[in-house]
Amino acid sequence: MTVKTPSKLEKILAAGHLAVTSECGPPRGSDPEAITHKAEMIKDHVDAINITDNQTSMTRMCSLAACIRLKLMGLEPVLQMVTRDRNRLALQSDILGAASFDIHNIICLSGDHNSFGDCAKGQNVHDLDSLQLVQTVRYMRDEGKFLGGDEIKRPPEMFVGAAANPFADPFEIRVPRLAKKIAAGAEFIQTQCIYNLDKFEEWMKLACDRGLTEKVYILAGMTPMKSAGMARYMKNRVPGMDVPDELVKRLADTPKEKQAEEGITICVEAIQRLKEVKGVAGFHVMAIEWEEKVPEIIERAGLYPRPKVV
Amino acid sequence: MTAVNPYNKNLDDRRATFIEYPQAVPLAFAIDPKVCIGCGLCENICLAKAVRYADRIKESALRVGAVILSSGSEGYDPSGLDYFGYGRSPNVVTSEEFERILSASGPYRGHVMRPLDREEPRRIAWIQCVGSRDTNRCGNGYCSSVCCMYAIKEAMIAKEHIHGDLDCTIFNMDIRTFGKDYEKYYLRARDKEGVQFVKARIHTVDPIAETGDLAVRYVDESGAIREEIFSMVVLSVGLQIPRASVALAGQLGIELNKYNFVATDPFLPVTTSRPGIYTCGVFQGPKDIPSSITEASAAACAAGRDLAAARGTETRSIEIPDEIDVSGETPRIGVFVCNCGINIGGIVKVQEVQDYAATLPNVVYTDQNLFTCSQDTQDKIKDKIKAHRLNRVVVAACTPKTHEPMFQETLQACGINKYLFEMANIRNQNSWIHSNDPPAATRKAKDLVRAAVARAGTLHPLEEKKISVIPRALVVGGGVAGMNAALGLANQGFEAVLVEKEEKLGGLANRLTHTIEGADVGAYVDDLIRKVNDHPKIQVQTQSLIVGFTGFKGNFSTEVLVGPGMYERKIAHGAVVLATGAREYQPKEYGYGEDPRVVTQLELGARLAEKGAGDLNEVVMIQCVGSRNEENPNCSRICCQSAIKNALHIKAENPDANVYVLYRDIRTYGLLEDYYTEARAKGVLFFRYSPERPPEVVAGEAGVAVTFEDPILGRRLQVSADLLALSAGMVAEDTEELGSIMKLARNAEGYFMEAHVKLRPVEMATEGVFVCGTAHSPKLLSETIAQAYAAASRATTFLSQSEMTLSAVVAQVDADKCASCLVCVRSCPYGVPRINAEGVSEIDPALCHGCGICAGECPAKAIELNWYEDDQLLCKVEALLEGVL
Amino acid sequence: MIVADKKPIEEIIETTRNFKRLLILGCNECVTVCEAGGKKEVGILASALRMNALNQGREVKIDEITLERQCDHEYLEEIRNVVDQYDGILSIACGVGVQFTAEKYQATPVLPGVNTKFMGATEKRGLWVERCQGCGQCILATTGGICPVSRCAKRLFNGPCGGSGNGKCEISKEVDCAWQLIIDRMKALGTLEDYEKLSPIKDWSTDRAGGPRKVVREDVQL
Amino acid sequence: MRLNYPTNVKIIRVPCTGKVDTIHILRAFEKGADGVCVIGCMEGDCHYNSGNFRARKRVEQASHLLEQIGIGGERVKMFNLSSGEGPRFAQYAVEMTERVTALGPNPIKLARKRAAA
Repeated sequence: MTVKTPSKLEKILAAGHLAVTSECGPPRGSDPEAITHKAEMIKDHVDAINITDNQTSMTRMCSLAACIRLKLMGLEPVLQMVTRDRNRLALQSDILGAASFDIHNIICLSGDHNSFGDCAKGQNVHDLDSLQLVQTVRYMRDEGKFLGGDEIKRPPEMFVGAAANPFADPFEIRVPRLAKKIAAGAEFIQTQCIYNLDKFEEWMKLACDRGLTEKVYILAGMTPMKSAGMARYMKNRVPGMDVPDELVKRLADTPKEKQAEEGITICVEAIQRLKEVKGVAGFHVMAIEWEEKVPEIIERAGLYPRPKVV
Repeated sequence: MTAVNPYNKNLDDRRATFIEYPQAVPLAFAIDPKVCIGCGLCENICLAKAVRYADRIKESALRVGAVILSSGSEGYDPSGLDYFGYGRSPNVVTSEEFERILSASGPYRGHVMRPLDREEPRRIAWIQCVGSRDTNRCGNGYCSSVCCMYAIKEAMIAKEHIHGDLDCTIFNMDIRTFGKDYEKYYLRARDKEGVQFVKARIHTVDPIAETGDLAVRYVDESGAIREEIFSMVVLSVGLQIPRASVALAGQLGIELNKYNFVATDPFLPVTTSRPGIYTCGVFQGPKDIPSSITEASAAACAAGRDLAAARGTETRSIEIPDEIDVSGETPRIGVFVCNCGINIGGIVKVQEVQDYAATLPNVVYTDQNLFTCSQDTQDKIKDKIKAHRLNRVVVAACTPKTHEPMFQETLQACGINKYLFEMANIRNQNSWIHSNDPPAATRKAKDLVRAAVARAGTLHPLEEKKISVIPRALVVGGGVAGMNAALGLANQGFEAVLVEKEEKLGGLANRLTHTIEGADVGAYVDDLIRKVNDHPKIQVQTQSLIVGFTGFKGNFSTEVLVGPGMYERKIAHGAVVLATGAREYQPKEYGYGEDPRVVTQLELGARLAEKGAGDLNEVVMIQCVGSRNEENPNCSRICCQSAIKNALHIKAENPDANVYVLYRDIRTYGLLEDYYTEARAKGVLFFRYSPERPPEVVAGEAGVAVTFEDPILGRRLQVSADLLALSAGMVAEDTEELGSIMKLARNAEGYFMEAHVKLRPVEMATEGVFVCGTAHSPKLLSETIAQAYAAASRATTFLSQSEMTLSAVVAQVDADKCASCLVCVRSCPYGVPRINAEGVSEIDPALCHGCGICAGECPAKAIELNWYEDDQLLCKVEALLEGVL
Repeated sequence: MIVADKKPIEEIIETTRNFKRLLILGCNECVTVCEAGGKKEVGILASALRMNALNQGREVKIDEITLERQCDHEYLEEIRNVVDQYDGILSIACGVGVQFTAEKYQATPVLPGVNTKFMGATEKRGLWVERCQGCGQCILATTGGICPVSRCAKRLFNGPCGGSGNGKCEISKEVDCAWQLIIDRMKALGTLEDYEKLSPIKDWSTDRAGGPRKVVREDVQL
Repeated sequence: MRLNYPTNVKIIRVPCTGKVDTIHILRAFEKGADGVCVIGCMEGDCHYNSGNFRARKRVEQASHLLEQIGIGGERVKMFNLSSGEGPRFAQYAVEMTERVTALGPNPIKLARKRAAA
């Protein structure tokens, strides 16, 4: 795959390295420290950092502003953008804003439903859906035009990603849906947290068989478990999450004070196993409010030091 | 001329020209020849020329195909038993006399007074078994079956009628409340109303001259002699066959038994010794009203079989005049207020109510009657309807449940649509319950009349539809009841489909060996099965389960799964006979199931048939196991005779064996009493126990040790029994599912509930559904057979109608208002409404059950239930609340 | 049909408290079918409001009329002769009926007695479900006859989102995932391969985005 | 079965409680009734299957409305009994009368009186 944007992430992937990304959630306030502090902790161990967009529908500092903070620190942000809160006009306008700061990565999502968050009475916009947003960014970049057809002066140069959940229902469309995202223009994929490795491998195989891994970089999503309680919660409460019983048991059988450490170990073991899986182009390590552990995981998984690209 | 009034048991007088009693049919005057002086004045004075003074008894000949003897009984005359004081004090009365004293149309107009001084009694004693269960003094060895219940009833009513306190004591040997739900009534009398029950043998009743009171000397259960003073004594006299009936039987050449009841076979309970002659009621044997009514239908069934070929050949139909079209006329309401003897008139100021009615809107005529339901009042109402051109009629009387149809016929006879009628229930809902506050009762009567008049004004004529009837019955249950019902129907020419859940027909009777009379049950059942199987009009479906039931009276459809292949069959039929039966209670008491020497009476019966009684030396029987307790408050009726039957069997085979029967009351009613007497004569030992101190049973190696109290000796006895037989009661077969599929009411104990205990004992509330046998309540084989015939008879009456008139009380849709919302379709419990080709709801009047649920639910208010239209209900609400705001 | 739900009686009492003469106007169409605004509800509401007023010592005149439809001039004409007898009208028709009545009778306040919810169907009695949002450009042909606009919580045209689990929507286990239904239906119809066709960006101008809408049919107009 | 219950209880006959409409109940209160009881068959034993369940729902609806408008939801109640249970009917009639007596007159009556005064 040829490099189409100035994105560092794209370059690393194109060079055949296993890429490592992580993410930071912006604060529920305007203190820039909240972002810069988290970024400091992980910046040497990852290639790019996602900034979430009002995740779980809770009002936070906007993703774009937080990405600018990273940019100002000289880091590589991935702008997460959901279709929940903005219509096509606002989305395009924000993309231009990001481009003006030379933010070169975007990941397009539909976003959690408003009913989960602090604005449950607000409208869910969904003027576009996530695939249509992928199409839109690619259109703006590749054609240099707005959806309305007018030309863009200095079009955005963005490496366009999408999310994928190898475990989500319905089963029949897990791979077709990936194909659909690629068809819409997705160039990289960050997956949902993977715990059921067998099932993930099966999905990857299907994707490989269809030749999809030739068209898109797949970054496997990894989230370390802090405790058996968290494992149970993820298993039972978080939609689209597949946590095998053995994993819950393994944590539950571990003394409470050692469960966190065991969670890290499980995560490291998983990365080590998936590194060998055909089509896995990298890892997206989401240590939710546990960013300080990201360096350890990456080091123990043998993904450190990070390659340098120009 | 004045004569004593025999109808009121000579307690008052009447004229020599008289009407025997107000509800008499025909309601016409008669002349009492015994006191008539022969003046002939009556003939000359009668303006209508209705008196034929020279009329004499005439003989006429009737050609008939069958005869039913139902000449009934008379009360035993206790005059011969002088130690009861009857004849020596007017305050000793028979129960028949006391009935008249209680009656509103009786000598004292329902005020309870003693004959001597017309004082209200403070204490009344009932003495049971006068002229019954007494071979020594009167020769009537049988139990009259009805006296315990009527004595309790009389005590209860007396307590209600008397303004102050009244003590009621019933002296008895046993309390025999063996009928369906009778035990509950007894318990209510004893525990709630404070009627006292004393086990005693009466020594003498002596009048106390100064007070008119009576000293009752009796021997109590412990053998002690006691004396108590009562203001009145009622002798509960038994039933006895009158001499005239005996003579009649002689003329007809039918056999009577030693007590002059008609001799019948246990398996042919209504058949006399002479073919074509049947009997029912007390002439057949002592029995109460429900059993008499049932047996009457049974006799009709038996006679109907002989007459089947002639069915319908001599029927005449009643001519109903064409209906007068009153639509568009202003309501002209006639209000007829009933005194109901003193039932209403004794509490409510009827004249005031009548005057008030006259002031109400649209009322053009008012009247009052002593008994509005009497035949002459009907004629009077008819005259008034015509004379005053009434187009709506209100009767303020009793409950429409019993009397509405009769008054509606009266309207119809005048060409007035029967739905232009309304009743105000100023008796059951007023005078009876508010007798303690007459002014309030009068006010309420006015309110009720106002509401009735208001509704009458809103009524309009309704048309009744006619539907055809499928002349086939479904009989559910193939025991003795079901088979007899099927035969009863088939022999009268109607098809019957007999559905049995087991593989074999026969039901509970398969476990019986012989009746107490010695008749062979096995042979009878085999014969019955053969007859049923061979009958061309009976289809038998064994191993069958009812899974679906739809349709309506005369047109049912039942879905049956027929085993073993479980294929589905749909049966179209016009009527249902329920004969699902009962089984023997499986005791949890007295170590049953833990020790093989503890058995039930049925098991004992089987054992005796198989092994005899030669090896049994000590046998104990415990009565009322699984009956007359909290779980099953009722008496199981048959267990006393079962015990005695088996005890006699043991004694016959092994006279030296000791048989102990531990009982609470021995309930060998009717002719069964003879077997009780025989058992005692043969040395069977009877000991009464109280439910508070039941026998104790410990099964040991030597025998089953049974410890119990001897009330005469007053100490505990212990018997080491070879066998302990538990007289386990009857339990209705599990019909919960059937009941819910067919939507049939069952009582708390799971027996089907007949429509009316006395008036409709074999009919269910659902039209076209009948019940018989132990599905109705525990009963003997002979009673089961009689009831099966009765159900067949009622079903035949139902099926023999070529068409049936449907009630006009059905739901009606106003197509203009209908929003086609489907709410009625979805809410109807019978799935009747449908959206028709015009796109609006339509309700088939033949299928509609008239519940009005759809009308209550319809969001467009497009459905009205005829005769209960919203306006017709709301006008009552408004009339009742008139002047409140 | 248009599905509505009864407003709480307290709210109605509050909005109608100043009227001495009130007409409660029912509608015999959709709101009757969904049991919110038919003649029966008119009766219940009228009785309750009368009692409420009486209880507060107020004499009010509350009358009941149910029209065949409140969304047609001709039916609304039926109350023309009586309208001026009232200080206000409480219409328990849908929002359309309320407005149409108000437009017709400018001088009389017309208040809503129900909350108009959606266009839907009766799943069973007492349960009404949304099926259409009137987006103006029906795409049911491409989605197996199941509408992602009205049935997907996020109105996704290329669903499902990652929140779909066990056939249910992320917002509630009670809500079916529309895209699961679409996929099941496509499978049943043998058209699952069409799933991979990208649904183009929706033209919402036929929806509310285009402002108040109207349908003009010149062929039936004179 | 000659039982006793207060004279202020008056009966309106319906074929099934399923026929009783919420409007009927409300109208009674509107006209000044102090209490209304709807008396149906035992639950599960409705002669018409489900009429008494429908009635229960309507009684609940009426009760809720009456509570909301200050008349008092306690004034309306559904009772179930079987046809043979005269004594229970009398007991319910007494119970309802006692309940309503404790609640006092229909507030509309009082309001009327105040207005007249």
